[in-house]
Amino acid sequence: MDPTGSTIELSIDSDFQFVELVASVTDSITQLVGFGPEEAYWIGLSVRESVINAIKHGNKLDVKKPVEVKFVISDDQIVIYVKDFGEGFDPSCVPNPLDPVNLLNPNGRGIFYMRTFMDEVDFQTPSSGGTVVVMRKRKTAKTTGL
Amino acid sequence: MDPTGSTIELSIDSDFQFVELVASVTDSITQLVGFGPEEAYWIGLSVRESVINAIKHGNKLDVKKPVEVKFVISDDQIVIYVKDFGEGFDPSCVPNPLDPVNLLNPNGRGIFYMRTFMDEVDFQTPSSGGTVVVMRKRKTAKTTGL
Amino acid sequence: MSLVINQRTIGEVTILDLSGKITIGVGNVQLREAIKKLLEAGNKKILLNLADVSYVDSSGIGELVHSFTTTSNAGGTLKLLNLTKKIQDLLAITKLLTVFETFSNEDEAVASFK
Amino acid sequence: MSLVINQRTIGEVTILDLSGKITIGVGNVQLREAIKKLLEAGNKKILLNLADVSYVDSSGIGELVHSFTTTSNAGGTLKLLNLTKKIQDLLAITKLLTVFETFSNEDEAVASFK
Ligand SMILES: Nc1ncnc2c1ncn2[C@@H]1O[C@H](COP(=O)(O)OP(=O)(O)O)[C@@H](O)[C@H]1O
Ligand SMILES: Nc1ncnc2c1ncn2[C@@H]1O[C@H](COP(=O)(O)OP(=O)(O)O)[C@@H](O)[C@H]1O
Repeated sequence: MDPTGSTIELSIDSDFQFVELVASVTDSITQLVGFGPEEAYWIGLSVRESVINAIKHGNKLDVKKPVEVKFVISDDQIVIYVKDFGEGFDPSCVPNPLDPVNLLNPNGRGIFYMRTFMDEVDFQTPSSGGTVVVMRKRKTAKTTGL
Repeated sequence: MDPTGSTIELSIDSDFQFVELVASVTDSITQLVGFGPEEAYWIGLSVRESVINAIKHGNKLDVKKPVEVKFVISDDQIVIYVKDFGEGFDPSCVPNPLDPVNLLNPNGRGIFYMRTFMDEVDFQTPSSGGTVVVMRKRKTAKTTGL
Repeated sequence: MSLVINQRTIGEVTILDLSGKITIGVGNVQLREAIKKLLEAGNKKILLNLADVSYVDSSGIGELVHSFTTTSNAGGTLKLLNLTKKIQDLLAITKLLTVFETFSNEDEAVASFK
Repeated sequence: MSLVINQRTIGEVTILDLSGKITIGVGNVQLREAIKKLLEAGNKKILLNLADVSYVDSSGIGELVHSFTTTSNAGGTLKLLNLTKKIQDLLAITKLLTVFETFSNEDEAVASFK
């Protein structure tokens, strides 16, 4: 990749029909950066999960609120920002899906998958409101723990 | 398509390696709107031409200047805005590529193709500078004149 | 592309051949409806064939869990056949391989219900 | 994906089998170099086989024009073989079908150089 530090920004309305679009942009970008197909697959899944959360929990399906996705790419890593305009939340209060009491809960695995597949996942609450999920993946990847 | 009036925005750095990305987003969107493959192909080509012009003639390959692409879609049409941060130009001064004297010029066909394949092509010069190409294509398409 | 569900019966076992995606807003309603109808009709031995499921996200995994618990709560049994590598990974990561009985051979899967 | 150029000779005619894309920054340098080398080596009957060209934009059309004029200026002849429908359309729209000699049959194309 050359130049390093390129930025791609994508903004969609809060409608699930656009999740696929963000995923396909993600695929194109991870290919540009040179991630292998396996890593690219899981980065794509993590982006889907975060965008779905932004649409559903953040913007609460209000199509007038956008979801903004920013990709900052370089030779050896990708950093992805997913921003919504919701009320924010406390990630430390999200129940652990591996807890036996949650094992059969149909919900609650999205953030866990993001944390599994990406090297770093942070949740920021900008003063302007909403949530920004920041996910980093380096190319010399740790294994996904499988 | 539901809801109508959805907006998708995409911003890239001025590097030709991202043209393909914009093209693949365009393909996904024209498919969502329901354009046929032939129409979608030529819309994609028009978007490439305008993005290439924005990178080359507008931003003059300065990677620090973004190219901003906005898609406004509805049931029956797509309107695409391609914005650069260059010096602008006078589209009425662009030579006609069909003029015999220009026929063998290796350049100068991009805008002509855009005008051929899209229903409307406008060039705006916002007070903030640069050029915005506005291209509209309706789904009940006129033939491309072929 | 959404989810296509084809239904087959072998002995007492109903096999649902799923084809397509199970993600948010895609496939989950169809799968719920199909399971509900089977249970209402008294078909309580259900095998989900996932061979042609092209994509599953956390919502899709959630739908599999939901199908499982609905069936169990109705006194039935739901098992999984032909997991793709990715589905296997997603189930393993969230410790769901310990919950689901999974098979890679249809005859064995059907026989296991006896 | 970029442009791959394979070179063949039939009699006095050099055929360049182009495969891939001819767009801005992709393929144009290769094509220029290939034509330049042929002309320098005295090969002045050039046939571009476009059958496997997957994408061409206005820059690609410009490259075909450039190849044509460079060859003509060197006293040679450049013709086109197996235009895809899209290339045909792009050439037609800009009145370039009147400039290029085009063929859909290789034998006929080769014979036409005699
Ligand atoms: N962008 C967000 N804005 C507000 N709340 C969120 C956001 N993302 C996640 N959450 C909260 O975190 C919880 C867990 O999210 P997740 O692990 O993705 O599972 P699920 O979406 O299935 O509930 C959600 O139920 C929601 O309460
Ligand atoms: N975004 C732009 N900013 C400045 N000038 C432009 C822009 N787009 C087009 N032009 C001018 O219009 C001319 C014709 O453009 P075009 O028809 O696309 O052909 P080409 O790019 O091959 O020259 C360009 O050479 C350039 O001078």
